[in-house]
Amino acid sequence: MAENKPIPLEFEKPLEVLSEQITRLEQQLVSHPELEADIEKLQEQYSKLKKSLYSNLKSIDHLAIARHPQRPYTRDYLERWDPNWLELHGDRKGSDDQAMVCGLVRFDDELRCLVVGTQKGRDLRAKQRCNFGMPQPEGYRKALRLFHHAEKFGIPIVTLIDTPGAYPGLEAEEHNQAQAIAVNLLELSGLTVPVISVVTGEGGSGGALAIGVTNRILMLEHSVYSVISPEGCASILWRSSEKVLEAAEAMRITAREILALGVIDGVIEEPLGGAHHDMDMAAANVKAALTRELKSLLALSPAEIRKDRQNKYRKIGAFVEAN
Amino acid sequence: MAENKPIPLEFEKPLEVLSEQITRLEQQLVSHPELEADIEKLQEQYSKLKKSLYSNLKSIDHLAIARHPQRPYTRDYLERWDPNWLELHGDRKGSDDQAMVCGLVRFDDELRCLVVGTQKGRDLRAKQRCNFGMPQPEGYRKALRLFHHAEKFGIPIVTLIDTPGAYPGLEAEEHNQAQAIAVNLLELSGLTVPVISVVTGEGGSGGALAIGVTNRILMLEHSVYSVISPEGCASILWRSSEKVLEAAEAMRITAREILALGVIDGVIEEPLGGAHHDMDMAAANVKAALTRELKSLLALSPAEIRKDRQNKYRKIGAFVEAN
Amino acid sequence: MAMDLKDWFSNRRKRRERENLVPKQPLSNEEYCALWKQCFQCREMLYARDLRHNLHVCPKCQYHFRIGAEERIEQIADPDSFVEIDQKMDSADPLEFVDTDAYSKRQKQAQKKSGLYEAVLTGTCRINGHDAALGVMDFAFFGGSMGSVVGEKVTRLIEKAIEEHIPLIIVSSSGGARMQEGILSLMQLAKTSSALKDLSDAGLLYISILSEPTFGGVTASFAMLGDIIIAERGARVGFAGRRVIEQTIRQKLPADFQTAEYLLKHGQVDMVLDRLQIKETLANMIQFHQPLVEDPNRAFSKNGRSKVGSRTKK
Amino acid sequence: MAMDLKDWFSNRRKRRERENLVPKQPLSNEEYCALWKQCFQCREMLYARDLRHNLHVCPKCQYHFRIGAEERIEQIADPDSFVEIDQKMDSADPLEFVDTDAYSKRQKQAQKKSGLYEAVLTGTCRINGHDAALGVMDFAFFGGSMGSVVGEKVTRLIEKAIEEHIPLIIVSSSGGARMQEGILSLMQLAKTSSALKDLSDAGLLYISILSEPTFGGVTASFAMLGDIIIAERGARVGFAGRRVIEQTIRQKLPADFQTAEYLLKHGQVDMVLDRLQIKETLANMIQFHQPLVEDPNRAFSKNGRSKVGSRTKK
Ligand SMILES: [Zn+2]
Ligand SMILES: [Zn+2]
Repeated sequence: MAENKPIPLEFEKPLEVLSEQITRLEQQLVSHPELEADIEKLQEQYSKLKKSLYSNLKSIDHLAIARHPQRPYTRDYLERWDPNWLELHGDRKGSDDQAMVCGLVRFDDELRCLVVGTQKGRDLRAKQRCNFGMPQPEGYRKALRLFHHAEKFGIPIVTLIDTPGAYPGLEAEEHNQAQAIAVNLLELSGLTVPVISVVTGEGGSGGALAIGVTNRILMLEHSVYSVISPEGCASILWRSSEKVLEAAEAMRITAREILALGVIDGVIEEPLGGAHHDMDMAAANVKAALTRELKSLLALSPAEIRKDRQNKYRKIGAFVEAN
Repeated sequence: MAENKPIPLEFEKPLEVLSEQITRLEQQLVSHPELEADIEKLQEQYSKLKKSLYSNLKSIDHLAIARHPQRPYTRDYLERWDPNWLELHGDRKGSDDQAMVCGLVRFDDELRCLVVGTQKGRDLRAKQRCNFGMPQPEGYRKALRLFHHAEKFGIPIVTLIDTPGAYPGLEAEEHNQAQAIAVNLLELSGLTVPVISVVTGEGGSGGALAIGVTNRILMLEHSVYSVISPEGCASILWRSSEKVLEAAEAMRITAREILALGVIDGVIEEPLGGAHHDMDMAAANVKAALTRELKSLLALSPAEIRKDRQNKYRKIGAFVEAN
Repeated sequence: MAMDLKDWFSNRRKRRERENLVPKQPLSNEEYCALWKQCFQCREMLYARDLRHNLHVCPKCQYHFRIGAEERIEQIADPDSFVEIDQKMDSADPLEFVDTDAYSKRQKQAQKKSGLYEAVLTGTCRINGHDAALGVMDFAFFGGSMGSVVGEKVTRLIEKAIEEHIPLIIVSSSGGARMQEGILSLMQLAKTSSALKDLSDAGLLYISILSEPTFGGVTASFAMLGDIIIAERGARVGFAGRRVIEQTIRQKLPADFQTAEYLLKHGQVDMVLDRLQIKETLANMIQFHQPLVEDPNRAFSKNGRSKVGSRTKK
Repeated sequence: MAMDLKDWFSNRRKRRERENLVPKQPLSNEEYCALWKQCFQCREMLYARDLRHNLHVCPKCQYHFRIGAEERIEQIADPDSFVEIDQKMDSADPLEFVDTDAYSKRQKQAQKKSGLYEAVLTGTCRINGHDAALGVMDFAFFGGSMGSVVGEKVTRLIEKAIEEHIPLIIVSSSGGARMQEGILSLMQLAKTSSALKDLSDAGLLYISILSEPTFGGVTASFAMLGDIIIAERGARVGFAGRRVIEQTIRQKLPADFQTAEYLLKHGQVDMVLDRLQIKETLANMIQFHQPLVEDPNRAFSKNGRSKVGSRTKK
C-alpha cells in the first residue's frame, strides 16, 4: 500500500539534512560521476546515524513518535488484518462514539476475534469526529456492550490503545465518565474469554485502562503508557509546563521501561523510524504477536483465563511491609 | 392523615347537588327543627345514589377516577407503608428520572422489598419535574439498575404503575425509548426474586409494561390498563377524538374486565368513591394484598419463581389453530 | 402505540424527482402496470422482472421498495429451504371488538387482500447452508400489527430455535400493537421478550433486522433485543410515531429523524445495510458466531461455555 | 488524573458569611486556637470539643469540616470495634522518582506531618452490631492519592470481606493517582476493581461513601463501584478536575458542578447524606440487605442464592 512520505520529527532533523544533501548530490551525479564515492560515504553515514538515532531515543522522542500524525490507528490495523472486517456500532442508548471502534475480525480460518480500539482520526474533520481519540463515557459503554457480546459467544477480544485519555468535558462528567471507566475495569476482569491489549500509540491513564484490563498487555516499541500525560505531570509536580522532558523520564513511560517494571508482557518491534514508516509491516508484526498470544491463551479453560487475568493485576505494586 | 376534600368528577355531580342540599338544610336545622326528617330522608337517598353510582360506573368513569388529580401516587403509598423508606436514586449514567421512584421498604419485620413506581407529581411544579408520570428511557434504566440490585441480594420487588405511557419525545427517541422498554421486559422475565405489580391508576401501554412483567399483576378497582390510550384509539380507529367513550368500552380497560380476560390476578378494593377518598385505607388495602401475595411467592425456589412468571405470560393470547 | 400511516406515505411524496432522470411517464393500462413499475423516488419506469431480480431495489437510485414476507424469505433463505411452522394460526376476536366495523370482518378482509393468514411468517431455513429460524413480518397484513397470533408465532419460533439450537433471525415491519385485541396485544410484548431471555441464556445468536417501517410495541420488544441489530436502508424505526412526537413537543423534528442513518448515529443499530448485502452478511455473522475450534482436546471449546451458532449442512 | 487543589479551597472562600451570625473574631494565640475553631463557611467560633461531638459539622450552618481517617472511623465504627489490618505497609519507591524533590523524602515528610503510614486505613469493625470491613482514605496524606500501598491495602480489605463474608464499606477521599509511582499507580485501579468483581460475585454488599474531595483514579475505580453509593454533604466528586475541564471546553462550568447535589441530580449517587446520618443509614442498609428469613424450611432463603449481608453480634 502506497503511503505518504513520513513527516520528520524534531529529533530526526539531522537525518533529514543528510538525506537532502544526498538527494542534491544524486541530482548532480549524471554530470559529475566523480560524486559517486561521496554519495556512498554519505549514505553510509546516513545509515549509521539512523541506527544510532533510533537506538538512543529519549522518552520524549518515543512520545513524539507515539503521537506522530501519520501513526497507524485502529482502522489502519483492521483494514490490513481483514479487509472484510465487520464494524459494530453503538451503545444502544443514544450514542455511537467514533473515538471507539469495534468490529468482528478474522485473523485466519482458525482465529477470529472482537477488536475494540480507540481512534484518533487522520484529517481534521475525522479528528473532530473522533474527538482526537478521547472517548466519552458512551464510548466506554459501547465497548462494554461488545465485551459482553464477545463473552456470550466465546469470542476472544483484542483491544488497541491509542488515546490521550478519557475526554475531560462537561457532558462527560455529567454522564459519569468515572463510572464508565470503573465498570469496564470490573467487567473486563470477570471475562472468561482471552483478552489482549496492545498499546499502539499513547496509553493515556484511566481512559486507556478502561479497555486495557487484559490477559496480556503488549506495547509497540515506540508507544508510551502513563498515569498522567507528561505535560500534566510537569505542570503539577514541577509547576512548569516546560519540564515535560523531565516528567517523561521520571515517570518511565516507554515500552522497555514498563516491561522492566513487570507491568506488560512484551514489546512489539516497529519498522525502523516508527510504525508510520511502514504500516503494513507494523500491522503484520502486531498480528503475529496477537496470534501467538491468543493461541496460547485459547489452550486454557474459561475459568483459568479469568484467573490468569486477575492474577496478573493482583501482583502489580511495590510496597514494603514493616513488622 | 387529614386530606383535602375530594374534588367531584363530572359523573359525581348529582351526588354533589344532593350533598349541598343536605348542608343547606342542616344550617337551618337550629331554627327549623322540623327539617330533621327531611334531612334524614335526603341522607338515605344520598347513600343509595352513591352506592348505585359507584357500582354502575362506565369505563370512562373508571378512567376519570384513575386519572383523578388527587389519586394517591407512589410516594403516597411509600410514606404510608414505611415512614423510614429509603429512596435510591439514579441510573448512574447521567440521569435521575423523577417519574420513576425507587426505594427500599419494610412492610414488617419479616418482609422487605424494593418498590419501583411511576410518579405523576401533585402540584404543577412537581408534575413538570415528574414529566406527568411519563418516564424517559433513563427512568426505565434506573428501574433496571435496581431490579438487578434486588436480584443480587434476594430482595422481592413491588412495582406500582400509574403512567399515561413512556414519554414520546425527541430525546426519548434519540436515547432509544423502545430499547429501554424492551430490555426491561427481557430482564424482568429472568429475575428469580418474586415480583408483583399493582396498577394503581393508569396502566399506559409499553411504558407501564416496562415495569409490569411480574409474577402477579393486581389492579386497584378503578384503575385502567390498556395498549393505547382511549383517546389515541378513538382518533386512529374512529378517526374522531370524540369517540373516547366507545374506544374505552371496546378496549376493555377496567380492572374487572381485564381480570375476566385472565391477564391479571386480582382486583384490590378501593374506598367508596375511589382511593383519593381515603388514601390511608387505599394504602392499607394494597399493602395487605401485596403481603399476602409476596408471602406465598416466597415459598417458591428462585428457579420456580422465574418459571412461574414466564409461564404466566406464555399463556396469554387468543388465537385459533386451523388444521 | 400505533404509528401514523400518513408519516411514511408523506415521506415518499416528499422525495424529489431527480432532474437528470427520464421524465415521468403516466401509466396507461393494467397490462402495462403489471409489467412495469414506477420508482417512488426517481420516477424511473422499471421492468417488474428486473426489479424483482434486483430484490426490489431501484437499480437507478437504490430506492428500497417495501416487500412482502414471502419475497423477503425468498431473498434470505436458500432456495426451497424454508419450512413454515404454525402456518394456519388465525386471529380470534377475544374482545368482540367493533369500531366503525367489526374486527372479525376486518381480519377476513385483510386475509383476502394480502393472501396471508396473519402479519408474520415463521419457519426454519438455511442461509448459505447455515440452519436458522426465520420470522418475517408483513406490513401489508393489518399494518404488521402485533396481536395474539404474531406474539404466539414469534414465541414458538424462538422456542423452535432453542429446541433445535439454531440462530434466530427476525425481520420486523410493524405499525405497533393490534389495538383490537386490547390488553392481550400488549402482553405479547412480554411473552416474546420472555422467550428471548431463554434464547439468550441458551447462548444462541439472535439477529434482528429492522425494515421499513417498524414502530411501537414491536420495536419495544423483540425488534430491539437482537444480539446484532441491522437496519435496512430506507427503514424508519422508532417507538412513537413522528406525528405523536411533534404534537407532544410542539417542535419540528430533524429531517432524518427515525431513519436508518439516524438510528446508526444514535447508537441504536449495529449497521445499516442495503438489501443486497443482507443475506451475505447474515451468513457471515452466523458463521462468525459459531465456535471455530471443534477439536475436543482444546479446553476452550469444551469448557462449560454453551455451544453457539448453527450447524452447517455440507 | 489529579485534581486541582485550588478548586476546593476556592470554594470555601466563596461561601459568604451569613449576616445574622456573630461577626468574625480574629484568633489571638495558640492556646486559643486549640480550644476554638472558626467555621470556614459562617465564620462562627466553635468550641473544639463541641465541634467534635457534632462530628465536625458546624452546628450553625451545617458546614462539613474535612476530617481524617481516624475521626471517620470513630464516627462510623462501634467504640473499640475497629481492628486495623496491614497497619504498617509502607510505600516503596519503584521508579526512584525525583521531581523538585525525591519521592522517598516526600513520603517521610507526609508520614511525619500526618501521623499516618499511608493514605488509607483498613480493617474490620462493627456498625451498630453488624460486622463490616471498613476502609477510610485520608486526604491529609499525599492528597489521598492512590499508589501501590493504597491499592494493595484496599485489595486486601476486599479479600478480607470475601473471606469473612461481611459487607464492605469504603470512604473515599482522593486527588487521584500517585504520579510518583507512574504506571504502577494506574494499575491499582485495575487491581482493586478486579477484587470487587469477586466481591460482587460472592453476593456481598459494598457501600461506597464519597467524601470531599474524590477525584481521578479513585473515582474511576472502587469509589464508583458501590452497590449503594452515598455522597456526603459538601463533597465534590468527579473524574477530571474543574480547571482541566474549563481549559478543555473553554467555558464556565455550572456553579454546582461536581457537588454532591449535582451528582444526585445526574443519577450518579443513590443519596446525599449529612455526616450525622451516615452511621445509622449504613447500619440500616446492612440490615436491610441481609436475608430476613433464616427459617431453613422456607425455600427462598436456602435456595442457591448466596448468603449476603453480615452476621450480627448479640
Ligand atoms: Zn429509483
Ligand atoms: Zn458554620
